[in-house]
Amino acid sequence: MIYASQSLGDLWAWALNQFAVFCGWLGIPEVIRYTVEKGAYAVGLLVFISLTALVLIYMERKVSAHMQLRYGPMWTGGWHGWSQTIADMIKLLLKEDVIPDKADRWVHRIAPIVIFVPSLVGFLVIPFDKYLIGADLNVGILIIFGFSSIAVLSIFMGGWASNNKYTLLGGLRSAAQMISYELPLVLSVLGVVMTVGSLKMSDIVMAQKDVWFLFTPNFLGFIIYIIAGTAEVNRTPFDIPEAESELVSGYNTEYSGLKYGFFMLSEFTNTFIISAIAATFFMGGWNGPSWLPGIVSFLAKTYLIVFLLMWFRWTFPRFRVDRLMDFGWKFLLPLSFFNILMIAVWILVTK
Amino acid sequence: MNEKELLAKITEKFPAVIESKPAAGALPAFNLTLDVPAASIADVCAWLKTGGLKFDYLAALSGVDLKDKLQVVYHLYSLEMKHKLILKADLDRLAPELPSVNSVWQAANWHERETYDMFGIKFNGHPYLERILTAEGFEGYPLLKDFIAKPDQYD
Amino acid sequence: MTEQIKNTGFEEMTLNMGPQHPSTHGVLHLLLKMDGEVITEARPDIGYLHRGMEKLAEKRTWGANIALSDRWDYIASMSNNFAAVLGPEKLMNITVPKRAEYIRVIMAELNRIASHLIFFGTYGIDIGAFTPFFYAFREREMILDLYESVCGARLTYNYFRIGGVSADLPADFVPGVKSFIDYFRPKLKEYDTLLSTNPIFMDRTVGVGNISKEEAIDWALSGPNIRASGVNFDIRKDDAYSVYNEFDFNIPTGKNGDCFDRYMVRMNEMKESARIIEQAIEKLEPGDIIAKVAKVVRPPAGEIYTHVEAPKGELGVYCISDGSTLPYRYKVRGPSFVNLAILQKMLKGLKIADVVAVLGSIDIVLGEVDR
Amino acid sequence: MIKIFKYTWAILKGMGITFKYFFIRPVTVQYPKEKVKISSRWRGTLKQLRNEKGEEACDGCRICEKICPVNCISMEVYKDEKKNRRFTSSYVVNFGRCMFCGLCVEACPKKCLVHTPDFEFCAYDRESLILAKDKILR
Repeated sequence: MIYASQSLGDLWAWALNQFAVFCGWLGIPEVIRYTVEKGAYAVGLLVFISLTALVLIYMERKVSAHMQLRYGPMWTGGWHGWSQTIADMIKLLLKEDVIPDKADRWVHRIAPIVIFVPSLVGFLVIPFDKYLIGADLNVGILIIFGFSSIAVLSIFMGGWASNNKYTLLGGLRSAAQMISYELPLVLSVLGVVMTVGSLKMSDIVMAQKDVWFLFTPNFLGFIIYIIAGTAEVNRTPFDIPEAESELVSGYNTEYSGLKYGFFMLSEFTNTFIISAIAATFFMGGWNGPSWLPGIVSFLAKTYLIVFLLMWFRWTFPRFRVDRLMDFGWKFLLPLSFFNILMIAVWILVTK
Repeated sequence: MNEKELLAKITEKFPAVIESKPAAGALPAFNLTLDVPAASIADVCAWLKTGGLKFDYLAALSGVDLKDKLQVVYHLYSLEMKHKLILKADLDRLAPELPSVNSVWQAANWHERETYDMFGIKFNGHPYLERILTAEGFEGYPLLKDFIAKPDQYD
Repeated sequence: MTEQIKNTGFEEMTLNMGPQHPSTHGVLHLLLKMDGEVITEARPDIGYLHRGMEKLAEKRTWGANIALSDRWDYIASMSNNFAAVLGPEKLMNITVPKRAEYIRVIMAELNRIASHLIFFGTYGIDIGAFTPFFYAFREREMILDLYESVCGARLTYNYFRIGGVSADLPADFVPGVKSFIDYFRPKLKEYDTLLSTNPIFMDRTVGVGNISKEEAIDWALSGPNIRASGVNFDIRKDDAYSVYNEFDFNIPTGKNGDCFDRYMVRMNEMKESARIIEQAIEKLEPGDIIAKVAKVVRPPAGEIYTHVEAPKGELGVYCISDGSTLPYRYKVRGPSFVNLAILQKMLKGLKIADVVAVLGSIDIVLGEVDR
Repeated sequence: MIKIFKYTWAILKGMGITFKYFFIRPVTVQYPKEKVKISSRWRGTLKQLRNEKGEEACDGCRICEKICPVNCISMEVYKDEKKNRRFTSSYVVNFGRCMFCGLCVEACPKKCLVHTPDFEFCAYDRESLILAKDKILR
């Protein structure tokens, strides 16, 4: 039976179960059953991603506006301009797709796809709820980091192919930045992995049933993760690849229309992924009060981190590119090594 | 140091420099104003800066079209000794040129370019004497009194 | 493959920054030669906003030139008005009524605050912090409201007249200014928390774009730029015009002449301006606001160079009168024009991210650079 | 180490300020819906007044025309022998040129040229910014 208080994960598991029984009754082969199951999940995920991107863009506008004593969009769609993002998307769809005359056309075209696909893949292993995970892989977290490091390739492709000095500088900067911040990012998560002893997302969530890792010595890891994660998604204070006041718009200066939309969309989906991992690894994922459906508590935590990132963005100035590297290599990386050491000692002491 | 002493000191060193007389019917000058021969302006300025009077600040350098001649006016301060001085160099209207004071005060760099742009006065020894304000390919020198402004598409 | 690559293996990149660029503060074109992100040569290219103000001035009456002066440094029009009226007043030997003098000082100092607020906001944007911009504009808006209640315009005030000011203060102006000052002082502390003490901001500005004392004098910088280098040069004190000698105020100076010092000098100047305004309000007494001057003035033949301490620096006007209603020559010494010239020297060896930090800290207005 | 804590504290304080403003009512005005109060001295478009008898008060002294820095006022004047005063037969203001400096209003000896508080003044082409007397005399 289904109750309202039951979470979406239970619902999904129940539906899968019913479907399996149904398939077994009809004698449908396992392969087809599996494909339909995963296909349904993928479709649901796509809908969720596009909705999330819309919500995040709207949220960014409103958060920035209210921090800056403004209202933000107020007209489109009626109540507080709720449909502004949708209107913007329609605008981006209808806009002319400009390719610079001397651009490397093929690379220029493919760059937005290269950045968007990895950010979709990342969603597969995010545990939204109990049972509600696309693929509960043994190497869950590695998949995300592996794919998200492809994003740098795309940014570099976009910057190079546009044949514009500003985009080139933006691309080069982002290559340097994202590669150097990947290390602390992964190392900061390593503390949690050591504590749990597994890379599997569901294991990590289950390990936090009683106490979130945020309130253990992994706290330091959380801070490093947030800083490095901000750098990874190119948001202020680490937005030097875009660096509006220096490089006009950085790597996506020459993009327009839907391609630019893809860059923008992937920026926000990446933000969501980074926040979702933070929620999973440090804030207990879908663990929460028993009366709250798991997905709600997961999304609440994720959006809290998203808000934090936005809060950073609208408060801080931007680093300079060389100081950014200094900060990454000379401060954040040693700190994350220290973090690992500390966690190791903690594990030894407590176990 | 009052103006008389200042004048005495400068004329002692450079006899060719004389106190400037206002035109007939005009108000007397508000600050000490000197007429300097155009050819020796750079030497005078270099001495003014280094030779004890410490005129280290070039406030403004302006060109003036006096119809029969062109004039370059230098407004100088001394930040340390707090005195002011105005130098005037008269130039031939047809072939206006004089030595640049860019080596004395770096500030003269753009001032001289602007004066060149507006009056066509050539500053010999300027490192990069190009038009600065008007557009590329602009003809004529707009602040000359005989410059005729051609109406553009908006007039 | 160019010769350069053949010889050295590297190519110098030429980057055109501007005239349409988010942080060139208008239509400034910087021609940068770069080795990677490091600048090897910089050349500012100006004149995109050249409107021929000096030529126009020769065709306008002395009074109409005040309206024109609004357009030099269009975010600090009151100071421009001040510079524009001082010359003819001195030539005609007009004594401005006391009340008008104090009103002028209040206006000029309010304008200094307004101009520095714009600096604060745009500098934040240059460095990458967007939010301070809006806070700065909230305060500036209040000053503009005060201006609007006095002269009826929010940007091009055209308020000063030869011999005084155009209109008396409305009844609610003085309380308005007082409450603004009371409101403004705590906000300055907030700004300090947001930017001045922010480690990232300090990282970007401290030690960047140093100008030594000698350099600053040699390039004839003025205003906050020269004071940040440690030169105590302020026309309000050194060559006190109007009634500035009656007020008690300090001149903030810096030590190193880097971007942070230039920023801090401006922040401290706002405090001093607030002090001057308070004192001026105390001294404000009823009386005439304009001396008896003909509608169309004819200053006697003669010449004069007058200067005021505008928010950007020394704003000088060199006017020559031939006794007619029109000026014979009207040279404007824009502080931004002179301050900008040093940029070509400062930028060498800096990174491209520093370009905006340095350019922002010089605080130029292209309307005044090109005139 | 102390430096790190100091920096962190400064950063947190900065974040505190933006967070505080997150909950404070925005100060912006939703312009076309709500409008700010315009000062009574607002220098808007120009308007000619009539005198107490209902006829136009302007007597064509041309002072506003002369004082205008941008030459945006032009008029034609005739003398009405019956009333023994001058009238303007045409009075045209080119608001495309006008810079709203207010010198004409200040100079008007009859005080019959005044500013309106109108600030929403826009048009699709330059020609419609040139207003003749029928629009200005109100």
